[in-house]
Amino acid sequence: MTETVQLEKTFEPKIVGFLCKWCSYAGADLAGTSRMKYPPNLNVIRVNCSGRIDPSLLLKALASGADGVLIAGCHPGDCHYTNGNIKTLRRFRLLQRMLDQFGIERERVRLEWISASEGERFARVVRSMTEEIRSLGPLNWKTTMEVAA
Amino acid sequence: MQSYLYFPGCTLRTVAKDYDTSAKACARALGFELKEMQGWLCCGAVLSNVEDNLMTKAGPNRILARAEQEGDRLVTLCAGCYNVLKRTDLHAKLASPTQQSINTFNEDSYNGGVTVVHFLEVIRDQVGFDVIERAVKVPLKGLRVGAYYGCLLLRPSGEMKFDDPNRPSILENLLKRLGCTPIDYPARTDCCGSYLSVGSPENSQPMSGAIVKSAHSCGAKLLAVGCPLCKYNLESSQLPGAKNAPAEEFLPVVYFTQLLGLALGLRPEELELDTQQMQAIHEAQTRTLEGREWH
Amino acid sequence: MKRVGVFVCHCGLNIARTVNVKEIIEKTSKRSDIVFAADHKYLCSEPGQALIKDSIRQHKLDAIVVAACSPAMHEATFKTIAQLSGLNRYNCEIANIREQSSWVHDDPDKATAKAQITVSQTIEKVKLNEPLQPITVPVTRKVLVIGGGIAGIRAALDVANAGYQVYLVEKSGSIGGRMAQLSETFPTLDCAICILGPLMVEVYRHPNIKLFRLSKIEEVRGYIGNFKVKVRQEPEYVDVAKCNACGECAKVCPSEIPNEFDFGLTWRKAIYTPFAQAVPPAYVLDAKNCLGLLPQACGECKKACDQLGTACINLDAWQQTHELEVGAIIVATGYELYDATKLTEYGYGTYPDVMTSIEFERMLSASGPTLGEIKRPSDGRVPREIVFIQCAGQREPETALPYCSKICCMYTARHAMMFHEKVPDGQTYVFYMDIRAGGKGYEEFVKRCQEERGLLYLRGRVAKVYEENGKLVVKGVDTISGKKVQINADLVVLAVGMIPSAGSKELASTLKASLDANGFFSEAHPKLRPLESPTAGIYLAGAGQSPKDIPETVAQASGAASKALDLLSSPTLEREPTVAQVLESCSGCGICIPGCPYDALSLNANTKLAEVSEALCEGCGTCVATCPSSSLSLRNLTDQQMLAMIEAIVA
Amino acid sequence: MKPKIAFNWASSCGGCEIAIFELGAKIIDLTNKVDIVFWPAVMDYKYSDLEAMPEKSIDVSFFNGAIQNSENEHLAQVLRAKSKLLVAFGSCAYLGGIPSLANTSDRDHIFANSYKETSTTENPEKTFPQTNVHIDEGELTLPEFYNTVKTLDQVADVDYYVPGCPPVGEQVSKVISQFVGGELPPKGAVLGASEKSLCHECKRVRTDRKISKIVRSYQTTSDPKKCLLEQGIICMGPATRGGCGSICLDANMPCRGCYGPLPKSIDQGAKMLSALSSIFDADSEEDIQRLVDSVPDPLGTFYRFGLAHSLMRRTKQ
Repeated sequence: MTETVQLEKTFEPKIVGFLCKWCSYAGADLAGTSRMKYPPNLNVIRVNCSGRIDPSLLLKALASGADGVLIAGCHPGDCHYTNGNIKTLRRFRLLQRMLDQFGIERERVRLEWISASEGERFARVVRSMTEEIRSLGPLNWKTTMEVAA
Repeated sequence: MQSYLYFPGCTLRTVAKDYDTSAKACARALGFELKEMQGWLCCGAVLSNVEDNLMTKAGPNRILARAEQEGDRLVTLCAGCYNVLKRTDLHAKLASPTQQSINTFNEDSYNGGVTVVHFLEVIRDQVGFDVIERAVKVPLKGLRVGAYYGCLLLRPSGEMKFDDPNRPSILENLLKRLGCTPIDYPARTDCCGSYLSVGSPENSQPMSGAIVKSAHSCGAKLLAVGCPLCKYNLESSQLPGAKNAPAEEFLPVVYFTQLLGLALGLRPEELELDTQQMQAIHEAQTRTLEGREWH
Repeated sequence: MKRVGVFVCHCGLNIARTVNVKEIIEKTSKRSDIVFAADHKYLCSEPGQALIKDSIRQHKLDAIVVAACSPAMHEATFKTIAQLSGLNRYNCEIANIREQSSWVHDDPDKATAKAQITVSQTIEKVKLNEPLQPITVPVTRKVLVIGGGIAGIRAALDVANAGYQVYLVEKSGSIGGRMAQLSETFPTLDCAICILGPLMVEVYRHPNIKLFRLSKIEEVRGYIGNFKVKVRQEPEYVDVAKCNACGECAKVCPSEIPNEFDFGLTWRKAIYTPFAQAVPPAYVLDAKNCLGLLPQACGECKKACDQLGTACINLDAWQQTHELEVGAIIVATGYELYDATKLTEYGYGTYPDVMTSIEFERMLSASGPTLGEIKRPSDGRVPREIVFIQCAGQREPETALPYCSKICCMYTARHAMMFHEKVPDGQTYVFYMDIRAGGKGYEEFVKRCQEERGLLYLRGRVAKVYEENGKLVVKGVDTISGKKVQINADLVVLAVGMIPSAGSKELASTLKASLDANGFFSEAHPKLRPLESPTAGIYLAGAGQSPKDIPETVAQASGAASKALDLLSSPTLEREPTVAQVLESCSGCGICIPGCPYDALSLNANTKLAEVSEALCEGCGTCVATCPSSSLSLRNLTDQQMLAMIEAIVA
Repeated sequence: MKPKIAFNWASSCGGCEIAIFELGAKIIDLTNKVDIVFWPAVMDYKYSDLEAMPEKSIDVSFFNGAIQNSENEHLAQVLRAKSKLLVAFGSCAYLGGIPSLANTSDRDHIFANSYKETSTTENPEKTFPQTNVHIDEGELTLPEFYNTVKTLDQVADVDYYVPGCPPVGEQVSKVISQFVGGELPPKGAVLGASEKSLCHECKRVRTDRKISKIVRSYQTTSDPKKCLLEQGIICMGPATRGGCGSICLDANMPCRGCYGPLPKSIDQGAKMLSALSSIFDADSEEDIQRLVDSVPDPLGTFYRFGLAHSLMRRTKQ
């Protein structure tokens, strides 16, 4: 208990969010226009479709200092580009298996379906993700890589 | 023998002893026991009108915290306790800031490990009405019973999720299995007046009186309840001197557990049914059976 | 290196209240790669835009970042300003520090810090943007209208009258929709079908409108200006062209079922006409209730029809699929009513004399089940005491609908008035929460009903309704007198709410158009773009978008039509040039090809390397992520730009 | 005066040395053209001799093998100092190669495994390598074994890269002649390889770019004419530089990716993962998961030769 309190004071997770412009970014905007509050730990990169997210970019974020990554797209069946989100899903599931091998906790990297009307859901996702990562502590991949001796 | 953790509550220790006894007897007859939880205390139903809603939850949280040590399901009989405990549990599972302060206030904090259920739910979901029907030794043929729900079992429906708040059926379904003839009457979900009977009976008595009238006019010969306070109000509203007491003959009020017990072939004394009540029950049965009744 | 300028908007206090704009300007101007940074109270205002324009000229900027509201809001505005100031519009980028920062965070320091990152990541992106020219593509100058209610009818007529081809798709056997079921309309008490009928006929006769009844949208491909639509039409057992609606077929039909048009208050045959004024004026064979088509069980209708020589019935008809090409789509799918049986406190479904307002509406209608007479369904007696319950299952977030359907106050007043006309000695009670009579002549109308007709309006809700010796006991409260009221009524009418019509969800995902939390089609912007779906080329009309009355519906329908016409007015359309491009390292492995939903990728016959058709590419970038050799790139969202932005965030 | 050349091997199998002998007779006229001043695999040199050489006195050093211990790193730095040009020769020096799969583990586990757990090991005294040990004759030292294997350019400034495990013969001679009086591309270039993926030179036919099952090459007899991916065998070819002449595929073996990522690629393994999963013939969660689970050891498959060079470089200890 006290320990987590300690963490909350010291550690603010850095989360990179890739949001598809049609559903999830619009959902985030709705959260904004509805003045819903959520922690400021996530910074958003707006892409046309979650299908644009190359796993390399996600690894890049983690390797260069992010504590977590969120990919958010339209619900299956609602993709503005028919099925870009399904390709994202395929990649993500395989990536998850590989991230397990790298020893990265699943809570750090999430794929969420958030529609344009789900502002509340977006806020909720950011809240829970921030909390979960905060309790996991920093990822610090740079130091992980530097452990030579 | 299968046993369920059981929270009696204050009333079932005093005026509603018969509710407690009959329920335990039924349980035994049905092959399970109600194991009383350690160190239970007042559920705080009386506090539910208090302004400071934090305090109303501190007590019940303590109960749930203690229950948690003994099991994951807590059975209640009194509709009041059921309402308070179930809603307290729901609130706890929300893990809200209020809940945190309650947990810090209480010496032992509750972690939401308990499901609060009513005895009715146990016999419906755990035992099963079919089993009950097969276990019936003395079908209560011709007994025209008006099931009375009141508020606390059903409302707020969003939280209680016990039955349809406007058209409940669980009691009727049980009574049917016992051989009774459940009577549908409009007032069965109306409020009996609750604690008003303590401070201002002149306000509560007409309320419960109306319920009795409604049951009467629909042909009920007996009222079955699941709440000591309801029972008290329904009875006292019929006593001479009660404000506009119903003109009709006295309508006995019993606990559904007592009818269940009778049907299961238990003796009246095991169910704390007094001779007066038994008389009324027999009377009601025979009248309808001999067709002396209209309907 | 690019000369980049940054402009930060206060948005009045919307941004400035939580985000420290000055601090952002300070930090940003310190950057070696920033030539100029300035803030303004309202960048979107004329002086704000002037500031941007002048600064671009004065400081010879060749790229700008505008830190303001969501790009969904003003991206176009600022890109245009950039263009007018001599910049390529693709050298302007928006940093969203309002929806994504000032509005969602309380702590000014944290909000500012986050906004700062958003700004720098956008700077990193714009530095690597390349100037682009829009791609022009041809527009298919035809419109698809989905739904044949008053909204669809109005929209279809407007587009058709402007001289463009319209396809009108209706799922039932006739157009007309809900309005055709109404008796009168408020506040003028026009006979609904009398004003709707002529429009229905006009649609049917219009040379530019092709009507598909019994049809559904199966598939929609393509994009604004160039949609490819598949429409599935149920078997047309009755030849619309030949049928003269003589009704002989129905006479001999042995199968009788409740008539949905009258909500089961009357009966119809398995071959029937939806209602007297149905358009197209032809009978419909309802295969579900026909004694049997495969194998044929009865065939009486066909015999009768053939004997008359009309011979318009073909019992072996098959369903057909029509492939349409359109430039714009207007969604006018309308509404249904909330299932009143869910409102157990009112006993609908248990007591026959508790009915919904639309059922009552049918009863009022001269062509309705009782030919306009008001009778109790239970015993056919004329009710003396009638209770109307407004907001039935509405404005109840916990148990039923959270929203207000907007029209109930009005039609209930009308119903009460009509009842009073027909049963002058009757007594009317109306339970209401509050009267919402916003609209031309609406308030006056309600007042008139209340005062002249002596209707009893009780402000409060009904707790329960139950039957007691042949009467419906309505228990409620009058919050004005503060008294509990009990009314022994003969008839109870529930004003249940409007919900989106069945199939809206499937249609939405076929169209890739989003729905709101209540299942209505959501608009691109609640204030500024109420006629458009967020998906380009799809326009909204009527109660499918939100509950509304007839005048509003018609207005929105004409609005949606003019939006579509605006699109069709030019033979070509400019498309975003931010499409995929193939890099020289492509080896022609072909892995990207099957993934493209638009068939924009192919292997060149000679080089055997991948190539992108810019006219087809929608710029989703899925192929870029797929390409194993990093030989595909998305214009102005390249991997290099993504990396730069990531670095900016985690730095 | 003849240009001076050095060869060195660090953490490697020695295959790269053999690759040089693939020059065959050409080695003779190579020695006529250049002075080989350092080549431990072939002749006995002392590090002291090397350390004694003046700065930048060697024209080109070909360095093969990954950096897995302090000796590797020391040599890398010395050679860097002594040479005008330092070339990462072969997949290990360039990408980390097979040795860098050790980055999925760490020193303690590797030692435990090699000196204790393997069934063929007999080590009752539980002796483990020590960096220095006292014996009567004095002190014995061993290089320090690293937790994390690195590429050459992670410890020293590298001028050029030559991929391959090992680099194929004709590419080697091409590269060497490039250095001996040939034209040299800008610093940092990858030599002796194609700028396009292996698919470009692969002779197999591609029909349907879909994957409905995944098998390992020993589990099936694959059609030598059809693309292996389409037969469910994971081939790294699409995400790997060509230039090797697709020799593995001609031997009906899938590409393992030893020639490394393409010019614009951010991460070879992630790229292959993305391409592979993108063409999975599955849309439902269940079908997708089924295919995903059938991929054997993703990390080891996609980073067989490139873990040290990848974005993540290693797993979390």
